[in-house]
Amino acid sequence: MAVGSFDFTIAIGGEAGQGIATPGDILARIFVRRGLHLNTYNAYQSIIRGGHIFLYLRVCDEEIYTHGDKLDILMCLNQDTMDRHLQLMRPGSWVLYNEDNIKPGEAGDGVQLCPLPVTKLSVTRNRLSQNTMAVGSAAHLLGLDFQVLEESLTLRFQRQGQAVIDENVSVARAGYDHSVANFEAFDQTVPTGPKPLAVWSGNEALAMGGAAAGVKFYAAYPMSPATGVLHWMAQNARNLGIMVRQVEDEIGVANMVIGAAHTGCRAMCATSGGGFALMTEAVGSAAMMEIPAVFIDVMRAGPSTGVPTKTEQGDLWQVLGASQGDFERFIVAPTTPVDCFNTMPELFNLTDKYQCPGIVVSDLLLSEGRFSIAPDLIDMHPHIDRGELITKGSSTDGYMRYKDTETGISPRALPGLEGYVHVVATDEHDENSQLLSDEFTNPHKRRKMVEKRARKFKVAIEDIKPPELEGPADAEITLIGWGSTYGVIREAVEILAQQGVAVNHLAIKWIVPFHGEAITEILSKSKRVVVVENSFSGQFYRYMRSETGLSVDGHIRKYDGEPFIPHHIVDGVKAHLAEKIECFVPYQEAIT
Amino acid sequence: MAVGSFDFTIAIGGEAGQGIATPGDILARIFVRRGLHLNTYNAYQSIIRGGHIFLYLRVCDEEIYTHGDKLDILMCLNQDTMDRHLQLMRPGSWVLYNEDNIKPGEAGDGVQLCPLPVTKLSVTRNRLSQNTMAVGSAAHLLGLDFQVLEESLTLRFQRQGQAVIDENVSVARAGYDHSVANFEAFDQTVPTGPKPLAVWSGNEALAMGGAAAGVKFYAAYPMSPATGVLHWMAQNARNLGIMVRQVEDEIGVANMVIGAAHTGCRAMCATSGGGFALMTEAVGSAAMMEIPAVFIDVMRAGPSTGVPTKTEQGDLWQVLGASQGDFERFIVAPTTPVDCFNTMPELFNLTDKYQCPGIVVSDLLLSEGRFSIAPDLIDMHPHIDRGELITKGSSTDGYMRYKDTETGISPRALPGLEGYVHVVATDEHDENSQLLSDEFTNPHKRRKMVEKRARKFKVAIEDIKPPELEGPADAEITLIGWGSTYGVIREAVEILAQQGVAVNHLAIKWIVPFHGEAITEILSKSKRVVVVENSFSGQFYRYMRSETGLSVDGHIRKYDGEPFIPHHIVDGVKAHLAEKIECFVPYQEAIT
Amino acid sequence: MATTMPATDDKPVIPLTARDFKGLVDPDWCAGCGDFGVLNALQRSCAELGLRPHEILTVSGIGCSSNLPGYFNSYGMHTLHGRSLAVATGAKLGNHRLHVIVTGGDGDGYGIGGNHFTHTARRNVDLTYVVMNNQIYGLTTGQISPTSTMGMKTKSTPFGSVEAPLNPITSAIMNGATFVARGFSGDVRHLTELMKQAIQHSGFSLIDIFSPCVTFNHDNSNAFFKERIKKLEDEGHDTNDWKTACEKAMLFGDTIYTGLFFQKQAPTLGGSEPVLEPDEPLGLQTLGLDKEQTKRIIERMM
Amino acid sequence: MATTMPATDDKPVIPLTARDFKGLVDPDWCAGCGDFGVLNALQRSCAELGLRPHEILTVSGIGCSSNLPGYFNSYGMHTLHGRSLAVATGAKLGNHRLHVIVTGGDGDGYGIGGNHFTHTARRNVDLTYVVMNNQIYGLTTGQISPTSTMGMKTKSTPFGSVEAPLNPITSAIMNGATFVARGFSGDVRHLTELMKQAIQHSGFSLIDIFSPCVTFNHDNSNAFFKERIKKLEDEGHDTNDWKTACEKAMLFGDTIYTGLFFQKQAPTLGGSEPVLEPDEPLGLQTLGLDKEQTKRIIERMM
Ligand SMILES: Cc1ncc(C[n+]2csc(CCOP(=O)(O)OP(=O)(O)O)c2C)c(N)n1
Ligand SMILES: Cc1ncc(C[n+]2csc(CCOP(=O)(O)OP(=O)(O)O)c2C)c(N)n1
Ligand code: SF4
Ligand code: SF4
Ligand SMILES: [Mg+2]
Ligand SMILES: [Mg+2]
Repeated sequence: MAVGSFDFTIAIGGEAGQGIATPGDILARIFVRRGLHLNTYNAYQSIIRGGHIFLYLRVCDEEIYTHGDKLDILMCLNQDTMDRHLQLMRPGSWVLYNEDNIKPGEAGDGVQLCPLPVTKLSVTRNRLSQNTMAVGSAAHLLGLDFQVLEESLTLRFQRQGQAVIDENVSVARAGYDHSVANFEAFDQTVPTGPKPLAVWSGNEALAMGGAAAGVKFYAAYPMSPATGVLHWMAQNARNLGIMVRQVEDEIGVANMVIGAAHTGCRAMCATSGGGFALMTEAVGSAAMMEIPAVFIDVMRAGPSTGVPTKTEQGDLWQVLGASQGDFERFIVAPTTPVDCFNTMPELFNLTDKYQCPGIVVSDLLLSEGRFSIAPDLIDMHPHIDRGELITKGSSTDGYMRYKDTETGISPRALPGLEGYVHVVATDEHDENSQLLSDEFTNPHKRRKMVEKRARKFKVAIEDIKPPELEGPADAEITLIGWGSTYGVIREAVEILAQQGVAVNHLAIKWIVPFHGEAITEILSKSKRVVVVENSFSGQFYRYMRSETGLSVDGHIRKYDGEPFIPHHIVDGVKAHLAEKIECFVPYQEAIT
Repeated sequence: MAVGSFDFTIAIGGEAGQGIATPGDILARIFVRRGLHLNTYNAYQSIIRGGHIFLYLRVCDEEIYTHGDKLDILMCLNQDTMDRHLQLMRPGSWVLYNEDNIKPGEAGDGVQLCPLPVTKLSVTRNRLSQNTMAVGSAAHLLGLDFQVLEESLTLRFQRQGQAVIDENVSVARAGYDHSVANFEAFDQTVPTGPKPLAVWSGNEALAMGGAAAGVKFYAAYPMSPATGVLHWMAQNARNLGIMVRQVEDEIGVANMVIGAAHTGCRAMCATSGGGFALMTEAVGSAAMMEIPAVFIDVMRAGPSTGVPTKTEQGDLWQVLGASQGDFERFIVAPTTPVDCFNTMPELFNLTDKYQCPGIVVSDLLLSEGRFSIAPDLIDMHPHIDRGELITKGSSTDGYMRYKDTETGISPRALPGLEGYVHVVATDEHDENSQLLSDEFTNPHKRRKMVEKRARKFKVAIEDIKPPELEGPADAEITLIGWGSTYGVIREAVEILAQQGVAVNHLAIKWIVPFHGEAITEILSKSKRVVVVENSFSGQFYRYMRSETGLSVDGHIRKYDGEPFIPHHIVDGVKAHLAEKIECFVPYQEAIT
Repeated sequence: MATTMPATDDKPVIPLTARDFKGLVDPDWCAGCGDFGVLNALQRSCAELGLRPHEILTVSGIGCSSNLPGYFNSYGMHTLHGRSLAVATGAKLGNHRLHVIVTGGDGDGYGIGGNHFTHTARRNVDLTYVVMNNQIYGLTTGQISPTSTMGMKTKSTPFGSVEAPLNPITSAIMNGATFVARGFSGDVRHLTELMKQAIQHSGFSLIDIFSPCVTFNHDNSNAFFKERIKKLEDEGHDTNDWKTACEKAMLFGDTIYTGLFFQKQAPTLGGSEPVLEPDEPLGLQTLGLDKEQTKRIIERMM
Repeated sequence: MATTMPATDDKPVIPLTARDFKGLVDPDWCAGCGDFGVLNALQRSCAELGLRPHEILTVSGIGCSSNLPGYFNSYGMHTLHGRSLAVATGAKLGNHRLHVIVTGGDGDGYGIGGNHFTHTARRNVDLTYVVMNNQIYGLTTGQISPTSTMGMKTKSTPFGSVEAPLNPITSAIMNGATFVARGFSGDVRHLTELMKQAIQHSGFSLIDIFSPCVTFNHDNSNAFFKERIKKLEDEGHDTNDWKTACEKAMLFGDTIYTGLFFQKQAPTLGGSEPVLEPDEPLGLQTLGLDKEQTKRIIERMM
């Protein structure tokens, strides 16, 4: 990153059902169409009405990777929001609220309280007026032309007709004008980026990456925070010719995906931890039958039902331990939204080549966050390699589905082709897929088949890029993270650099196969190694140690449901530099 | 051990449906009633008829831990058995077969071929005569009085009536007499132990251990090799007042067990890897609701359906990774049949004390093997400690199910009691079991509850005995194994000692909590460490490294479905001593 | 600590009201959600039956509707999505003195929990199953459920569902349920009566309740049902007659029936198990075997 | 390697016989097992319908009966215990040109697989489900199954089962299956005819077959069925009438009916999905999006 010259965060808080999404959306669109980068995080609950929802919209003229550490505008839709967050506002910030029903608290120095007389100014009795009025005011505070907002409102309410547009525009106008007359605006002008950006979530990136990879079959059972993938797929099914099915449960989902994959479809599904628990048996069966298929686990805070709307990196060992026995499968944890997208075609090529399941590990932060993206970074026509796939009938005799080849990879024929009739089986089988138990359970045949399958993975690591160290070689501390913490560690490293603390960063994306040797080599040069994880028990650290034997010097961990923001890591690094501690757990301030 | 002065192995081979179990049983009973020790292993297939079944019965006047390395009598019930095993017979051994339909092969020096003219000698056309006749002959070869055999036959066929008894006795007599007249018997006499022993399988030991611990609810869905636990429970349900249920699937099983446990029953279930995969979500829920319950995974060769009748230690990571998120649970791998029994009350006391699930990891070798046991070693009245359980109603106010105590343990009241009404939940909750999501998902409450639960396990390790090194302190090699390999490593160590090779042995039983420090301390004194595992990928080794960072010098692994026998380990140790190799995989000779 | 038996409470019983069954927190359901009516009816029926909170165990899965135990004053278990009936069966067998009431949604019970539904019905486990059937997945913000009608547009079926819905009433009858009724959250009085009957019924009782989701299902609203619902009782329906019961349950057009469709007497699972005969619930028994039991076990092994 | 379409085979079709559907290995079933008759009937019916091995996909779970695909010459998937219908649904949608025949046992299909059974029926997936119902768990050496009769003594119920059995026929009808029949492995000719009809039926077809386990179920033997079975066809049963169908299916005493109980025409799941309209099966399509598709996606995001 390098925080840009314009770096601004708006937060909107209220309860579920107060319509926080709409003002958020309207503002987001304005910024990205202007070519600015966006990173949003929505702190919400597993309820449809009530509770406390807090949406962060961070906008910047350079690329950003987190929703940041500071708030510039706080839009309070209810008293609760005012009470919880006012104390966090720093000098130079604004607090917008409906003066009719919200009492401001004691604001800190330099915090501008901006009461809106909503009832007085409103042309309508619509209970959502306060939202629109606040948006109008925020537009002024940011120094935006009202016209820009008007365009955005028009687009947003297009489908609801002119009357709704007019109503919203006039309410927003009232807020804007009131703000002009009463509040002091931002002293910077909002810059414009080189070209308009698009918006997506990590889930949409995963879905689109799948579509680009050629997914023809998607099945799901709804589960937060993975449901976004289903919604995107369902919406685009007909356009893209993808069969999308909602199934009775996750067991059905996983097995249906395997059935479709066996007939040649690139097939996938997404769920969260509890649903993935139900899929594990099927994952093992795909490995044994040597059918490629992709399973996504979007982690949320556990254990069990846990905190359905909160983030965590707590499913790593579940994914590693999915299903009984030893078997081959890829496990990958994308690091950014673009990486979510790019991972999919890469993973499908690998699972096709090595004929085994692939598992993607994402989390709520990455999957449900909404981010700007430059459309030209989205390659909808990636390289597709289906490996040794037989797709044409033949009259050759002697086809053996599980032929014991040098690489362990056996040419795979799709059902329906003449000349390749065969059975696949979850029981151990011989090269010709005859069950070992059918005659006599031959230990030598058994050993041969285990080794055949395992051989596939002897070389798979070569198809995967080893992780690379980012930052100065002679850093005081090396931070290691995996998956979604990439962004926050990256930003923390830059902040620390600005503060004169040299830290570097090793981000791990591929879990299986694991580049243990490369990692050991890199870390052997580090002065001090600290692992950053969004879990209580340090699942990644323990896994890394299982594969490398490496011990480290300290940990930064968080398991309260809220994601890391950069200063948590910054504080952690400083704490580790100041004294020898084992584990730093940052205090979650924003919402008490 | 120390192989006793009498150490004799009889093997019976044939196909499924040829009635191998009966002669095996008759012989086994004779020996144990004589007070001799017994260890049997049955190599069979997942079919009801056909295939190749091979039953080993090893008898010894001292305690034994495996079915051993050698065969003394081979009873061939079909040609296949003759063809497969004759070459393995060593000098001083006997090969019994029905000369009417089995052709002997080329026997090695000192191997006595003992053809039985079954049709000629038989008073009956019963197709099972050859079995009984072979038993008669074997009795003579072992120098047993015919009367001993007659008693055993009488007992065995008691329920089928006098005619069946008479028929069997006369066929056996014919075999005995023929043997006396034609074959040279064993030059030792079969000794007699101090008092009669009983016979059980590992599954029966687990079931009985559960019953002794006070299990009141047992549910299951049949799955080999765990079904023996269900059969024992069903058989004894009414005698012991245990509710035994066969359920629609393993998900139902696990959840039903949790429901029963919540009402105060000690409750358990057993399955194999595929069934356990389906139970994992429930295991996590028990941890979150803080309900004690015991789940047994009897491992078989995987992945997936795998080799249902073969053994392996391949589910360790599945068990470690069972369910999403971080949570507290015990994981224990008993080492011997008696240990299976004793583990159950110990584990139930722990799960009651710490209010969390417990998982037992056994395997086919241990669970389905049949072993002698001295009845006085079975303590059916073990110490029972239910921890902080409230079982009497009260009118006290302010009960909180998840009270944040110093130990993390919150007193647990059973439903039905007046004064303690509460709800348990799989969603994250506060001390009073209110869902965090119900109001506002408070990160500080969340963190507090994670830490409360985790605190329980800060001290749990103290309740568990650390592993101890067996054998000479200055050994050339330390062998580490876990669970069921205890026996075979123990015997291998003794054989090596006899051969002048000093090896010691660290057997690990408790997986979670893990005595990492104690193990590190012990191994720090070892010259060379070799891990013995019945899995392809070295699941235990990788787990041990994850917990300790320890690397080792070599491995002995097996994954062909057949268990280790002592000389596999002996060969492995010698190979490791001879040259630096990473992993020794023994050749499975017996059945090619 | 040894297990001791709970004190059977001998205090004079003060009659309870529905308010006494109010839970610790207020429901977080959307204003207008049908589930309020269901909760209300359940509170009333328990009060009217003279039950006391500690005698009741509510068991739920996950979903908006499955949050009910948190809003109800009794022992409760808020378990996994789809698993309430399995947990409840275990709990009922573990303590057969408890009144076990299972509450949940259509997705929870007929979707992911479908297999337990079939088999719990077949086994005639003595519990009451209250399904808040809103024909949608509420908590996950609106996808089809197994009872969604053909053509219904949801987030997972933006072009309309192509699957025929499951009929919980006819399925339950054919799977062996012994008490099968349908209610409507908009008619709390009628629902209360059904619940009282269901709780008193010995065996597996199902009440499938139209409990509209005002936020995500705009097809099957309160108004939709109000104008269509007829009560079976008003027509003199014979609850022994499974054929007419199924026929009437299949109607989902201008007329939709509520009421008790079918009832029969049959042995319950617990009732058939001699292990439960010594009246002390299994979960409250003192642990430890006696000499005679031990002897029998060891003898078998010799 | 790019995905290419399979050559549609234009060679003259040589009529096949049942022998051509013999698999690589001989069944390892016990002598006398009912499953032999089922395999035999399936081989005959495929031959008589003029199907060719590569056009068929058999899908099974785990159990004695589920070993069938290994003994049958066609494409096959021997999947997980209880999951055959889910896998088969995926396979059918992935390549809707395949004739998908699912084979398995009563435990596999009605026990652990019960939820998929319910929902596959409801969705009317176009496949044929052949259940070898021996009222026992055979492969695990004899425990009760969901169709075991009350009182049956097995290894898991040494004192007799206390659970009412599930009736697959009435359940299937109520869950929405569009072809519901019952066969008997001892009458291969009759079974062959039923299978031919089932395979030709468009939609979900169930044939529940009494296929006695000679080793573990001594209650429901060949002789037991032989003396009780009557064929519906012989009585002029109306297959449109679900009520009589259920009524007759419930009989399990002196008379036990086999034959086609119920049939109706309804849109299949695949048939309702426009995505399958371009006749090329999804699994054989060339991968990669076109410009127009891409454009629409990106535009949505701006
Ligand atoms: C194993 C698993 N899968 C998915 C989910 C996500 N989930 C929570 S509630 C729910 C469905 C809710 O629908 P329903 O049961 O009808 O209840 P409603 O909210 O409509 O009352 C789902 C799919 C989960 N919690 N667990
Ligand atoms: C998840 C899982 N649970 C249990 C088993 C063990 N198992 C294999 S076959 C079977 C039941 C077989 O009964 P059925 O389906 O009726 O087939 P049959 O052998 O009677 O033909 C069971 C329980 C398994 N393979 N997987
Ligand atoms: S989303 Fe629907 S079901 Fe859930 S609380 Fe709101 S109205 Fe009720
Ligand atoms: S055990 Fe029963 S079902 Fe299995 S093959 Fe033998 S007879 Fe058939
Ligand atoms: Mg619902
Ligand atoms: Mg069966």
